[in-house]
Amino acid sequence: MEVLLALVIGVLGGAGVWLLLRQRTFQVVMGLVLLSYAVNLFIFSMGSLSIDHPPVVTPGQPADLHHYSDPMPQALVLTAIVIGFATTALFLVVLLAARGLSGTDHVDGRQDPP
Amino acid sequence: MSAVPFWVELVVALLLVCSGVFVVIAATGFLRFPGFFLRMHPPALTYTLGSWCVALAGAAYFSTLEGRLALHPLLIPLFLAITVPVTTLLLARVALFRRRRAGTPDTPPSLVATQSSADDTQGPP
Amino acid sequence: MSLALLVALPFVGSLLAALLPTRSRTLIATFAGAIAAIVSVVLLTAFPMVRGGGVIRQTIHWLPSIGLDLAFRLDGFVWMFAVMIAVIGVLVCLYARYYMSREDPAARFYAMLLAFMGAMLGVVMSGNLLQLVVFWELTSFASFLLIGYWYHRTDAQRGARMALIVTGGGGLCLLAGVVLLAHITGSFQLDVVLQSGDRIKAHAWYPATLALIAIGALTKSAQFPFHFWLPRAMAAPTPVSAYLHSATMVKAGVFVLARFWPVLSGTDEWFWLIGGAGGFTLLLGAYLAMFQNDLKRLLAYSTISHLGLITLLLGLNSPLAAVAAVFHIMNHATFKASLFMAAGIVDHETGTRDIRRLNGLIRAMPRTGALALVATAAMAGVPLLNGFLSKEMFFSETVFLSASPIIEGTLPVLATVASLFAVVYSLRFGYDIFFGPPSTDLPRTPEEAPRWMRMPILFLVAACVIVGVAPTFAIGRVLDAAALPVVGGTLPTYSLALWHGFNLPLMMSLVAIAGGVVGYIALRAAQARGRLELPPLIPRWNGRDVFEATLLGLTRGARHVLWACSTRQLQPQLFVVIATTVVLAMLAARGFPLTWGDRPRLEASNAFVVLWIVGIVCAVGAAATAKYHRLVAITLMGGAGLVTCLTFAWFSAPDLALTQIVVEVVTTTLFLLGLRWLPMPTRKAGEVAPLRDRVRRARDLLLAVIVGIGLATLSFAFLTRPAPQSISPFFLGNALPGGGGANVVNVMLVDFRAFDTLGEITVLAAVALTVYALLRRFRPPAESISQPDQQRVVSDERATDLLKPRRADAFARGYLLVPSVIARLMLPVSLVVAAHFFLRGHNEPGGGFVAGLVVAIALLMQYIVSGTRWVETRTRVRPARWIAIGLLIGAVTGLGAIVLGYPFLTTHTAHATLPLLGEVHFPSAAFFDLAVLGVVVGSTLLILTALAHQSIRKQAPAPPPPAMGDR
Amino acid sequence: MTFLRRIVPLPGLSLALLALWLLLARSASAGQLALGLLVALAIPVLVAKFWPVTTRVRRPLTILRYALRVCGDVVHSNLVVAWGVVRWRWHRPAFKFVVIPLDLHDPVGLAVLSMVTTVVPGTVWSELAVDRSAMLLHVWDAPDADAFVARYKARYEAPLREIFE
Amino acid sequence: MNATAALIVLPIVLPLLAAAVLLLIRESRRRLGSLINLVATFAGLVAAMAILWQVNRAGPDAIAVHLTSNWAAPFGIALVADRLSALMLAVVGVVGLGAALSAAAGWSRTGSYFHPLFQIQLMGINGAFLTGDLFNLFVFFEVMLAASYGLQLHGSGWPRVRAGMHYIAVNLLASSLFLVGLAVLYGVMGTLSMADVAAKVPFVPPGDRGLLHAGAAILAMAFLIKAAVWPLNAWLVPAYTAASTPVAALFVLMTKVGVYAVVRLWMLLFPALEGAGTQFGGPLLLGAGLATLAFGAIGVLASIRLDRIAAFSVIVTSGTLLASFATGSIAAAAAALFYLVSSTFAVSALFLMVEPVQRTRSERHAQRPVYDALPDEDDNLDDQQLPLVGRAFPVSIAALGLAFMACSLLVAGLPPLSGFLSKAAILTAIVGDGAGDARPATTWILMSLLLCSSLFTTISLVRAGIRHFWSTGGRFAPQLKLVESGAVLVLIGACLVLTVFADPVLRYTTATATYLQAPSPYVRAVFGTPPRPGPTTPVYPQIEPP
Amino acid sequence: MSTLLFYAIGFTLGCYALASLMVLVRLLRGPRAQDRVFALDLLYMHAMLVVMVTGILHQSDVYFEIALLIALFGFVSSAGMAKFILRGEVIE
Ligand code: NA
Ligand code: NA
Repeated sequence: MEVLLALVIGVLGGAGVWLLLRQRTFQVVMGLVLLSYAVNLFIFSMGSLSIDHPPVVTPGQPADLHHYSDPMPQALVLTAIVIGFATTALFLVVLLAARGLSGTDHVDGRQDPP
Repeated sequence: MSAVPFWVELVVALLLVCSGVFVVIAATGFLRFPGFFLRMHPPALTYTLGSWCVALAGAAYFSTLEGRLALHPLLIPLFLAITVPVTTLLLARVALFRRRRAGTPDTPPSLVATQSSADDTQGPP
Repeated sequence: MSLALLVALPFVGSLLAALLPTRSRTLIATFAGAIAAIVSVVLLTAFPMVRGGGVIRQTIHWLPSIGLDLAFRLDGFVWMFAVMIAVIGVLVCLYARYYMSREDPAARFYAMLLAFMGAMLGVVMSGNLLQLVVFWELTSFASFLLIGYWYHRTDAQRGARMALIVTGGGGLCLLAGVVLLAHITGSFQLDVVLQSGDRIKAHAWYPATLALIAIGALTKSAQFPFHFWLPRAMAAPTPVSAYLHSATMVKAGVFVLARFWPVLSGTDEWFWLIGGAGGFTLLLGAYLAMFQNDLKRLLAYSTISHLGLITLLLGLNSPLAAVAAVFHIMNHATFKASLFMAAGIVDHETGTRDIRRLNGLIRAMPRTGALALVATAAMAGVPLLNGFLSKEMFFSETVFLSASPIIEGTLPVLATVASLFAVVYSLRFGYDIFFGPPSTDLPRTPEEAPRWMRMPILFLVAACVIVGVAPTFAIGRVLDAAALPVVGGTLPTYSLALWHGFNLPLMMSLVAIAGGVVGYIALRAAQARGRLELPPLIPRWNGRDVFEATLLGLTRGARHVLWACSTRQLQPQLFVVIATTVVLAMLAARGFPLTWGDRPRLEASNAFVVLWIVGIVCAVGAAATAKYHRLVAITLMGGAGLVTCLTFAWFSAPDLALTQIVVEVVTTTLFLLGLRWLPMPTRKAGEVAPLRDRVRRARDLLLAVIVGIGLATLSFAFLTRPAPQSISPFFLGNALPGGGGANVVNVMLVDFRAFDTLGEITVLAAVALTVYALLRRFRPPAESISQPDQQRVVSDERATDLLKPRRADAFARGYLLVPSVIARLMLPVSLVVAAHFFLRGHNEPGGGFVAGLVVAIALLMQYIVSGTRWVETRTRVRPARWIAIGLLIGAVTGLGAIVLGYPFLTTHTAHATLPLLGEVHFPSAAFFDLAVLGVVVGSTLLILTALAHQSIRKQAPAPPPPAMGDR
Repeated sequence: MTFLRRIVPLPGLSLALLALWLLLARSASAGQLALGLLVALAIPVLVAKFWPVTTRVRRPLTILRYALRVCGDVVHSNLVVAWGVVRWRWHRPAFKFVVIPLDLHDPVGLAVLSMVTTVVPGTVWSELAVDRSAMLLHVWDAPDADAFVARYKARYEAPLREIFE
Repeated sequence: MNATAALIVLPIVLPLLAAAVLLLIRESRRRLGSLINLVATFAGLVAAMAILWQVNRAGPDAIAVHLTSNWAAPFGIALVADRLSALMLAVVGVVGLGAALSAAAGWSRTGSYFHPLFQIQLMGINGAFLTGDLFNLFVFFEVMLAASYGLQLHGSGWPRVRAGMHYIAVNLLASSLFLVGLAVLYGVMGTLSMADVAAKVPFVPPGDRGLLHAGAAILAMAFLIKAAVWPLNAWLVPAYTAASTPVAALFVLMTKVGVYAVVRLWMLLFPALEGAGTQFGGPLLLGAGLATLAFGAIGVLASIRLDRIAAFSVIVTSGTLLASFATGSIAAAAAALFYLVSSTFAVSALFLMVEPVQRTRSERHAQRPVYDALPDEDDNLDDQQLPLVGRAFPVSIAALGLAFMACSLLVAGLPPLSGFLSKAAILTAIVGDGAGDARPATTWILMSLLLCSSLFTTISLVRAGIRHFWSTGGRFAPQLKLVESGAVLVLIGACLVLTVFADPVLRYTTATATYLQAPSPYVRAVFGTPPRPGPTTPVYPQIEPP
Repeated sequence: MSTLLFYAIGFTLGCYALASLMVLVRLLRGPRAQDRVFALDLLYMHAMLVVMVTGILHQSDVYFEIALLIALFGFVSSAGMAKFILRGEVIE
């Protein structure tokens, strides 16, 4: 399980980085989304993953990380998801504006050869 | 938390297996069938029995488990029934639109045309 | 006597002068002259106090932490300089009153002149080396502004810039040198430094220190190789040239050399560096001066040469020479200032400064001419004038110096030759313009200058004569007092007598004068034949060209470096960032082997293995298709997001799964909304990427793979490690008793870490506002302005159900009829679900964020199926207001706690017992969650509707339909 | 009465929302009832302008019978289609497009019809005439199109006309 | 809760409230918006000054801690105002006021929602300086950045959008790095409170140290990008030059946030890490600082346009700061802090002057400089001369010119203003330190780079000044509004104050630099602040000491 | 929980995963955009089912809400895509 989860994070991150380095704005924004998935999962993976231990307090259970999964990374990821969503939206709109102003969807506004 | 009697578990297990089987059959059909409209039929299995079985299983299981009527899983098939048409309607319309545009044979003519004169059902110029 | 006040007085005067009416030159000149006169008088009265090694000190603390105090210090040497500055200042003020034209803005001129005077007084009176640098640079600025007084002329602009860069840059070197000196001696105090000569010379940094200070001094005194700026500075008004560029500012360099003479001189380095520069400049300046046709420029080169003489004297490592240097500083100031003033009168009266055009002026202006001729003679070193005396001292130094045979042999020759050249250029100045047939083609008809304009010259020339005739009487005590500090407290025996007998120095003088006359006649003859217009033997390039070319080359070089070390493209930037991160992380972790932990592995689930494979395929697929198949890429991205959501759900993070799924929906919609304005790219048939692109792709792929492996490795390392000594158990333990909620994640968001959430919703708000503002100015790409292709082919509305939902009918029509009904049926359901998530959030997964997004999606769905107009005639969503109210609630909730005496955002729970319902707990965190909800709804809707509004904003008329139906 | 109307503009909806609330809350405690009432009363007021049901819905019994019939058909059709998928290699069903002339014009009725059509496997709602006079279905297995149309109209459309018109 | 502790939320909450109020009033009420913006910014300045005063008064280790949500460290998010934070807050206050004044001159009108975004930007910057929690630092970075994206794009247009796109892309990547680094730190130490991190670092087992170092390096990358360290700074110049005047002035603060974060991280992590391996950080940071300084200086020299000069000056500042801090000398760090304050004001003022100065010219865009073609050999002075009669400067140009001169002196670090004082202090410190130093070469390099940057800046600014104020062509006396003059005046005035009261300032920064040597006072203060007993009593579980 | 139910759940989850894999193939193969959108919609369904079954597996109610959200809003993205393909814009 761990190997595969690590692999998922790696592939998402690698795909994100690959897209980030492309020259079309749309590719870049897709890269940002994939990278944010990777980063969110990465943060999440710090919190000693466990199955069936949601951090919802049940009376009678000892309050430790053996009986609940770590709420801290979850709180962090929650914030990160929201911020990632916001920034993705922003970047998307910026690339739309850039497309409109420059007439091309190259990240540097370079015109494509005809 | 009360223990769940075996017969309930058996029913739940059967329902779940049933759901799994239907879902796999649906996916098989979706994967194998030629033509978009034909492919639209099997997923209905997933939307209906596939989810109904799980919802029933959940309702049965949690009702027994918690010792009170737990009908909330049934909300899910209900909501599905309401919302799924939107996607399928639109997608079917998409397929029709694109087939008509491309002039694919065996595409039914526009519905308006069936109501008015046959002249309207011309092919592309 | 307050030295600080004395220095401050001209600055105050400068400020006041700037405020006087700019064209009232008499008033301003009187005012400025009065200031200078006050300073002069005060200084003159102070002479008894500085005689015989007396020193006046005053210290004001400024920045003692680094040893920078305003320390003022007046000894004999400084006194001589200060008097020179003040007295010549008075004369220049008077002279300039007549020199400047009625239209010249006098306020600016005198303000800057006074500021310069203050700065120059500051330089000489500084008792602190850093303070010296401060005033030093101030003189550079004053000089810059004064040279650029007639700023509309390009020569003024260039001259000013060159002067500033050379002397200012030299000042920076001086700063460095001073800092080193202070490090060696432990203090910036001049008194301390002057006591530490041996220590300085013994220190390993002595050569560097010397070099840096020398650069500072040589640049300021226009010594080779920095001499080129001074001739260009002649673009300044002549009073400025007389004051700054002959008498005072350029002497700041030799002042510093003389100041440090006791502690820095006496070494070979000093001799070669200072003496070498001085000697060469002496010769070069004189040589170049001979060939100048411009009066002021001739004087400028002469100044360079004389400064070279002073520098050489200081460089000779002989106390007697140092005394001679001090003497020559005075002498040069008097005759050169008067010569400049005379040149200014000539220029003023005739309209030209070209020696070749000026002839026989003695008839038109006999008095000025006479004064100028006396001063010229002093410059040439004619006996009975002050110039002769210091030159004789110089000659005898060169003759009696004991050094290596080569130097002993060449130095007298050099001195004689330089002196010969001086005679030649003096003759050119004196004879060429005042004698011969009067010129007839001058721009103006020359007349005698006004009397008061001549007065300053008369005063200076008189000084030349008096000193020349009766040196001991006139200047002996002053020279003693001035030279004493320079040579370090022990004055060598010297004699100021006119006649030392018929000795070698006198021979050299005579040779120089005779040779000079001969040389002058030869030069005149050659120039009459059109030869020797430009100095021979000197390479065509000169210092000025080198300077300009260096500056240009520097700038061009800088541009090239910039071009090579930076980029305006995004891809290399991102590549560098990522690659640097990888390298840095590896470097940082170097030396610590990476080990896997021994945490019990998670139980395997085959289903999840398969699902993760689905996720991986989706991610790779999205990466592969994002260029040409955007919709496919969005779909695949949705798949990857779904798998992420499932992972959260599987690993006990229901809140994350909830949030991820709603965010996923909104993000997809957002992308689709955006896709409308991104025309579809098409792959060109048979397109083969050029090699460079393929190489880059391979490189990027490599980096992507490395990053992937790195992330995977890091996460695997943590996945296999046992949980750290985390602070999390505290949250688990306190969520219910302290935070009043069972859902620990939500309690963290609204209580433990509510501050984060406050920031997070602010981010959301800021982004939404930005998006809105940006889209207000949105200009769609040309090919997207018209209706999409799909709509154009079906624009005949009677024939199809594919209608635009543009009218606010009761129902959408056509293909959207059923979806719109369904969406509207779902609206109340969604709101109930939102309320459900909102209220349960504290105890179960949910909360304000999810609830907000549910509301937003429900409304969004209405927009999709019913169209913008339809929705907005039914309800006015004011997203900005939602955001504002949300933020306000958040901030006020937080501040409420402060009002109650608790820290910001402290949660309070109200307990109430209501009939029927029993005890009700109402935590203030619920308010905070309400803030989250408001901002989320507002922001999401603001972003989405701003995008959606683009479609109705740009409704271009459709071209005629090609066919009916779906065609 | 008018006062009650104003407070509870859509009583049916309010009732349904209350039920939904209680289901979601998984509790029928007094507190949840109160909250549910609050929600069920407030939300209809908020969404009144959006609420699509304009006609009065009658005949609860018909609704129930209709629902049960649809459920039965769903199970049956599921088996049919599943079987069809399984034996796809050996047997092809008679799939085709069928145009159904419509008598039902109420938008909500049509929406319900579309739900039913979608829910019952073997039929795909493909197009609705802009004047709501006909619809196009893609049918999984309809050897006889006319018979299918007749059965479809009788079984699914007619009860809806009763309910909504 | 004492008064200071209550005070330190104000720099964050005031702007937030102001932003909310600004969103509520109609966009058409420009004057009211400007007024609210100004009042809020000024109130922020007053609050910052009060905090500075309190912190300074209370002694060398004075630290005010505010436990938000009333949870003790390390569980809640603590706001910590120590000497460093207080100083930075004051800087933000002054620069903010300058930028707000400039915005009031009409800049806010070129787009929507300028004022709310402006306030949110202030909130983000202040928050970043105050927070004592790493993740909260991330959040405030994001607040600051989100607002900065909006402000940078304010007014739209292709240059802004293009530069903004690059700026946003790089910073989004940086944010991802921040998160990854943060996660690793949490994974190793199980905490996010800065004080707790500092306390726990020495006890990290050897097996985890590699991860810790990698995490810290990744985290540092995020900060170094913000600090515009070469080669991670290509985004800066286009973004800052494309931004509108008040925005560019405000942005000068943002690189300081990056520098601050580096210093903070350094203070918390490095004392403990140093034993583990001196190769970690120090020389790298020094090298990066030197490279940045060199790059900035070269950029300044290569620049013709005033805004580019200002933007590269920002980079010069960053390089100087990082290199000075990395020398490890207290005196150098103290001088660098002084330099930070002075150069921030100065460069900010320079940005504020860019547009008014350009207004004096008839052409919109800069000409090629005069020296590009070498002048002819010794052209005779009688020819080509314009009459030797001076021209008077109109009052507005004279005022602008004076301000420009002051700015130039400050930015170039020339006497007699605070720019010089701080640079001289740095020089003195590094030379004093370099004597016993094991790497005198870097001392010499740093020294020469510092002097070169001054020289290059002088060259460039003189060139620009001549072009703008001494131009021979058509020149207009620009209409200067009172508020925009006030904006420049505030910043230059602040520098004059720094010049006159240089000693108290340097004493303050020296105390700060001394304090930054060890994290213990910080840790003690944060952990020593109890939550106020009140509505809830926390249950402290037994956490075994590591 | 009995072994029977445990294995039944394992089987069911496996079925869903297998089905997802098949749907993924369709998603990648297309051939038309509507196929892919439909495939995504099905993936959402599978995810929802997985979550529901996981809830039964863990005897936990917290998973229900996730499934509820997918059931309620999973269609929005696919509907949006469909509308986009059909009309070229999502909101008119
Ligand atoms: Na169906
Ligand atoms: Na700008």
